[in-house]
Amino acid sequence: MTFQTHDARILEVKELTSREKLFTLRFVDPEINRKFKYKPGQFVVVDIRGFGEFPISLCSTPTREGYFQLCVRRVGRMTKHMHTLKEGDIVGIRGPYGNGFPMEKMEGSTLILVAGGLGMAPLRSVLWYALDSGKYEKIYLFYGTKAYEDILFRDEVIHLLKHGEDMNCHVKLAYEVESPSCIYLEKGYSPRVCKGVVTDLFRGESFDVENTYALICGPPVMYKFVIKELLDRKLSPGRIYMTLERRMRCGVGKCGHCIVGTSTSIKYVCKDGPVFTYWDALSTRGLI
Amino acid sequence: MMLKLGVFELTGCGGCALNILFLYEKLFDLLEFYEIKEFHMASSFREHDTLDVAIVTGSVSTQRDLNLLHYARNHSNYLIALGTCATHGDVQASVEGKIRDKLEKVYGTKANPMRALDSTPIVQHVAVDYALPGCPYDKDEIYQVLISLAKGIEPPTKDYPVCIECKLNEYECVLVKKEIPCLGPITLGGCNAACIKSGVGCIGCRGPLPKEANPASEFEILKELGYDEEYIRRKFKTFARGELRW
Amino acid sequence: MVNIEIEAFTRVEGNGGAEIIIENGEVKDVKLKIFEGPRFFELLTLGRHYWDVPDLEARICAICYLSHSVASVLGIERALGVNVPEEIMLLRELGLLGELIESHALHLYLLVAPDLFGYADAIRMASKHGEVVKEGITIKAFGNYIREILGGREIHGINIKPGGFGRYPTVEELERIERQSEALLRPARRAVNIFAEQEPLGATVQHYIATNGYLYGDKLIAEDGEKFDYLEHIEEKTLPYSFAKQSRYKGNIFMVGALPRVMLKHDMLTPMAKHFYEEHKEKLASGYISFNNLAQAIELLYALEKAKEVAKTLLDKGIEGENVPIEPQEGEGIGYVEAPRGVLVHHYRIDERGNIAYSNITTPTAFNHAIMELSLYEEAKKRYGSSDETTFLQKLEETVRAFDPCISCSVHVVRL
Amino acid sequence: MIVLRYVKLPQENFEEFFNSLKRWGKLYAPVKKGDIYSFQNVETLSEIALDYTRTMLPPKKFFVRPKDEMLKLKEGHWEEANGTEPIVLFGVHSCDIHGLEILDKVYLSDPVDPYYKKRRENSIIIGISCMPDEYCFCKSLGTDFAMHGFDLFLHELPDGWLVRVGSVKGHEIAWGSEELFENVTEEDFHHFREFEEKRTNSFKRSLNKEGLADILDLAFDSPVWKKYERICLGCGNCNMVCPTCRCYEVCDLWINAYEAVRVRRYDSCFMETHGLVAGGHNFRPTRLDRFRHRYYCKNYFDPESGFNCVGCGRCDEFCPAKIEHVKVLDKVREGLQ
Ligand SMILES: Cc1cc2nc3c(=O)[nH]c(=O)nc-3n(C[C@H](O)[C@H](O)[C@H](O)COP(=O)(O)OP(=O)(O)OC[C@H]3O[C@@H](n4cnc5c(N)ncnc54)[C@H](O)[C@@H]3O)c2cc1C
Ligand code: SF4
Ligand code: SF4
Ligand code: SF4
Repeated sequence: MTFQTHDARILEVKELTSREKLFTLRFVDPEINRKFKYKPGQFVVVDIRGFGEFPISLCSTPTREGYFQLCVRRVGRMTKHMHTLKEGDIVGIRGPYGNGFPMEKMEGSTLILVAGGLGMAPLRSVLWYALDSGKYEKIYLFYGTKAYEDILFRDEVIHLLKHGEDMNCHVKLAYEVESPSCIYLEKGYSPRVCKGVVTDLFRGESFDVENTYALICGPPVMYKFVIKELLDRKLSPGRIYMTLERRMRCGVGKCGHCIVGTSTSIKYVCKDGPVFTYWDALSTRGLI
Repeated sequence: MMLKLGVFELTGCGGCALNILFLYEKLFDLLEFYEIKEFHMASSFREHDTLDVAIVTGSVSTQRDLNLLHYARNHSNYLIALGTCATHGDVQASVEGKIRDKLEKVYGTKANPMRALDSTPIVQHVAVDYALPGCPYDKDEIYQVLISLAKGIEPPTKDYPVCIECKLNEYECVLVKKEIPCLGPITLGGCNAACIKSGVGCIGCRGPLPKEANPASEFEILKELGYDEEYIRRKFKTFARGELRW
Repeated sequence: MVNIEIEAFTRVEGNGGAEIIIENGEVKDVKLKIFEGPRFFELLTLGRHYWDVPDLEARICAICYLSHSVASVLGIERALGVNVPEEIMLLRELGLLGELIESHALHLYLLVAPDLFGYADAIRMASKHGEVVKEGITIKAFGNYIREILGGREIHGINIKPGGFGRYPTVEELERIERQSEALLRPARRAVNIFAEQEPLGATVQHYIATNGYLYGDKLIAEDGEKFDYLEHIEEKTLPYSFAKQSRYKGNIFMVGALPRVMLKHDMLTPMAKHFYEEHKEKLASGYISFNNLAQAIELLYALEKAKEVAKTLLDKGIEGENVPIEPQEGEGIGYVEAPRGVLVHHYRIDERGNIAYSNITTPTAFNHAIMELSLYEEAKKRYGSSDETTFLQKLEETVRAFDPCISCSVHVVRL
Repeated sequence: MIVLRYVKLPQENFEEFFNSLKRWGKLYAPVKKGDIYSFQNVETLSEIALDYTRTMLPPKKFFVRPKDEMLKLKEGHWEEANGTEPIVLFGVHSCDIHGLEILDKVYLSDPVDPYYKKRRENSIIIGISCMPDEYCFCKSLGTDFAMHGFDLFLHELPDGWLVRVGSVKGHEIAWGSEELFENVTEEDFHHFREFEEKRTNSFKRSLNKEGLADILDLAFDSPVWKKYERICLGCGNCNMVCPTCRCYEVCDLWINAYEAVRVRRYDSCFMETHGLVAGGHNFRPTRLDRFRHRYYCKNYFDPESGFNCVGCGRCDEFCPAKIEHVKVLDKVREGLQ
């Protein structure tokens, strides 16, 4: 391994919201393209050469080959620059890194995907993987968003609202800011669309806790509430997976920024994670 | 396309403008991306034009400075406050007293025909897009900033105290080993620990480390070493007026 | 009648302009305006411990910070009755030589040369005369190298301390200085020839003042043979239109700087510099202030030759690197240094705890204020009506530039 | 022919042995610089401070450099920037050898850090015995004696050095200068043990590591942290000088209009941005969090390799606030009882 990055060409740039863009990329070297295998929940490091690197989750699914996708929110220096890039531009990519979700282990089970805001990005990878493979009992997507305009992959989410049930995919959406579009959606899909926060979406749902896994990704404040909801329903901590974010420079457990825990439990979010179970969180202080 | 650059000098020692010339061949590198539209220390050429990047050095110490500053702000898209005069006020801003009293002490009269003002940093008067302190700033820093802007990306910022660079260079710690008052622990890094390289303590020319400096503890440490309170207090405020409070 | 306003001089350090007062179709008067804001350095240092003062004084000016540091250190040492060994004085001299090289090269190549070649600045000039600009930059960079080694960094280093230095230069650094000063003599010689071609401008100087040693001293000297302290024969007055004050020597307008130095101290020049002095003696003696540039070019050679000599002496003797210990005590002292632009005076009184009780700084551009104004007047009078406006203004600017004025410095002429 | 794991280097051969090491690479050893020691390139034995206490920067500076160019950007592509040359580190103390082994765990674990690995492979480590000063507490952590991690280890004897051979390369070196060595005598062993005993009794500071990891974990909310938060400057000096601190920050720098370099440099977990992520959330928002974090990280107990601290005393010696590592831990422990 080196810290070299490989040329990847931007095939398409799609504006998802005013803050997020979806980049579809492919490695320039076909050999690298062929070798690039990843799991939902893993991430890559994007390299804007001469300016810096930043980690981004893969939001596409390995079941669809030949390209990969990154959903990038504009928050600072590098991501702002990323947003100025166009189709045909080249960026450097290294990875994939991290453990990813244990997709194989979960086969045959029900998956509850709980996404808040940008947390939709890595979970979209899981969602499409699960749908494509057809190896999962039932898929729930609970998605909490601020407003209609902030819904990531809006077309896809609405499409699944409409037709998901046919694919055993049960989509629910909670929004915080009222708008005509939301009310329109709510009218069409109530009670699956409602005003509130993501935990409200658990209302009225029951799962076979012996055969269910929950996968969570969202802003730091969200985890505690969602986990409480799941534990109340007696889901075992080992069946709760969450993907976490920390500052990281290397992505491979060297640069030390993502170290969490105390004297009894030190973990690197990049290589021991970013996907952790709730057991990990219980034994590693400061993980969530 | 070439970016239009202007360098404006308010009241100061001229070092921040001069330091740009000290980039030598790197200055010519920058000219691959920038046209200089205003830089009175270096050129008689001047074109009143909207600038992509304006660099303002010096502090606001006269009405003329203030007018020039507003001109620069109103005619530029991206304004860089360059040097401690511009970002924190530097030494002239730490002179206490009202302007007319100061004038009287020095010129013998309270009259103020040239409309001098109490020195203040430019950040106090206009919004700045980027602030780069240092008396003078490290010239490679402005080079990196201008290259970044030329290539369309926000310039990076520093977030660590002088101590970090001091150690990276493996300079002997003068505070610990020689009991010399050194403001390194509470001063924003970026100078490559120039003072400690000379075996003397950091005098704080880059201003306080934002947010996380612990001046109270530094104060106690220096007091412990036998420096009197007034001395330490003055040392703290030399470059950044009263910003180091606790 | 319309007065002519020069809004702001360019290619000079600091902010200043001029107003030419026209009456009945004639130049009646010229006002040199310094509108660089006042910075009150004397108030700043008051009550401060002497140890920290040179670092603050350096901030007066970036181009000649090292001269300020040395003048400050000399004033403080004299006030405290400290005598430093020859080695430390030699190292300080080396620093001052570096500053002379840096400052003169900057002024001659980057600020004045564009006038001679007809460009707005050195960058534009570089397209046709890249060689000259490059030589200038190389010499300037070398001067800065010396400043960095002796002073601590290129601008506002804090290595020059009462009693010695923070850090002493290494053998390798001194060797590099010795080697490189030799190598730069050739291009510097070419510079003399370029600046010898400049036309006479401004007033002719009648009175010169300098320090008794070439780059520093303990007294001032004048062309009338007087050896004196600055308070003895120099008076100042404030002006309503300027933050700088004006000075007179025994009631006369006088000049400090490169021209006065070579005129008063040519017997101290190094061989090659002396050779050129002899060659251009008459021109220099004519006293036109534009020949200050020629004098600077000769000094550039001097500084390179001398730097080599000093570096060699230090290398031969070996560096001890010992600072002189200082006990604070009451006292008063004056430091005289030849900054690149001329005589610089730092005057201090220190109390028994080592704090500054009084300080006064007089800078070369302040000393030159009156002669600059007079030169503008003479040049304007000569040109008004006969030159077109662009040339008129251009020549006035060139006149001011010949002084290599350092306006930031000039606003600190105070007596408390 | 000597094929023992122990050999003796008589004092009169010491200098020749030292000079012979230059054959194996550029020679670095501790020298005195002002009031600190530092590993520097040396030519002669007389430059070395054999009785040094500790260098300011530990030997990690040769493997993860303070400022380290990783890649060079040329025409839009990165090139590897790292040149490696063979080096000999002469005079490394036992605690630092342990420190390097802790770093190895990080940098040589999969995926291997290529720069670190190359430099490690190109280095020879020659240890030397030492006497503790008032800062040392390696004994209590068991890092006062190195069983591996060196090529040769020199132990002071009254009339020379007892040399332990710790690797194949160490054998090669000894072999190459065979004529300089003698067999170890019973008396030499006696002196060696005497020295070690004297050393063991010279420690002035010791760390009570009994249940330390658990105690710290329990003391998460201890008021002791708050007390130190007020004193700590958050300057990061303790991180910079620590042989096991390994955080680094990466930044790209332009060297001219079209060429850049990617540089990593030591970072410190005391920096405000260390735990900051997108959205402005900071996982260690206060100095208290950061102060505690460092103690947690240093005192993390890995059943395989022990603590992340080797007791070298650097953080104490170079903390401007004079915060003492052992004392902080003792106070935290006391606070819990
Ligand atoms: C495993 C992982 C997966 C991620 N996936 C995505 C994703 O799919 N989409 C997305 O938009 N973002 C994702 N991020 C966050 C993304 O890395 C940061 O937004 C990005 O690094 C910010 O860089 P910047 O230069 O634009 O911001 P800066 O200008 O450097 O700073 C802006 C903010 O971003 C924070 N930040 C800076 N560097 C990092 C970093 N390396 N990690 C986290 N925060 C940082 C800063 O502390 C600051 O609050 C992920 C982060 C991690 C660790
Ligand atoms: S000398 Fe000053 S800057 Fe350097 S480590 Fe010590 S306290 Fe920090
Ligand atoms: S060490 Fe301090 S005073 Fe010196 S240059 Fe750096 S910031 Fe300025
Ligand atoms: S060296 Fe001391 S003061 Fe500085 S961060 Fe470490 S513990 Fe705090």
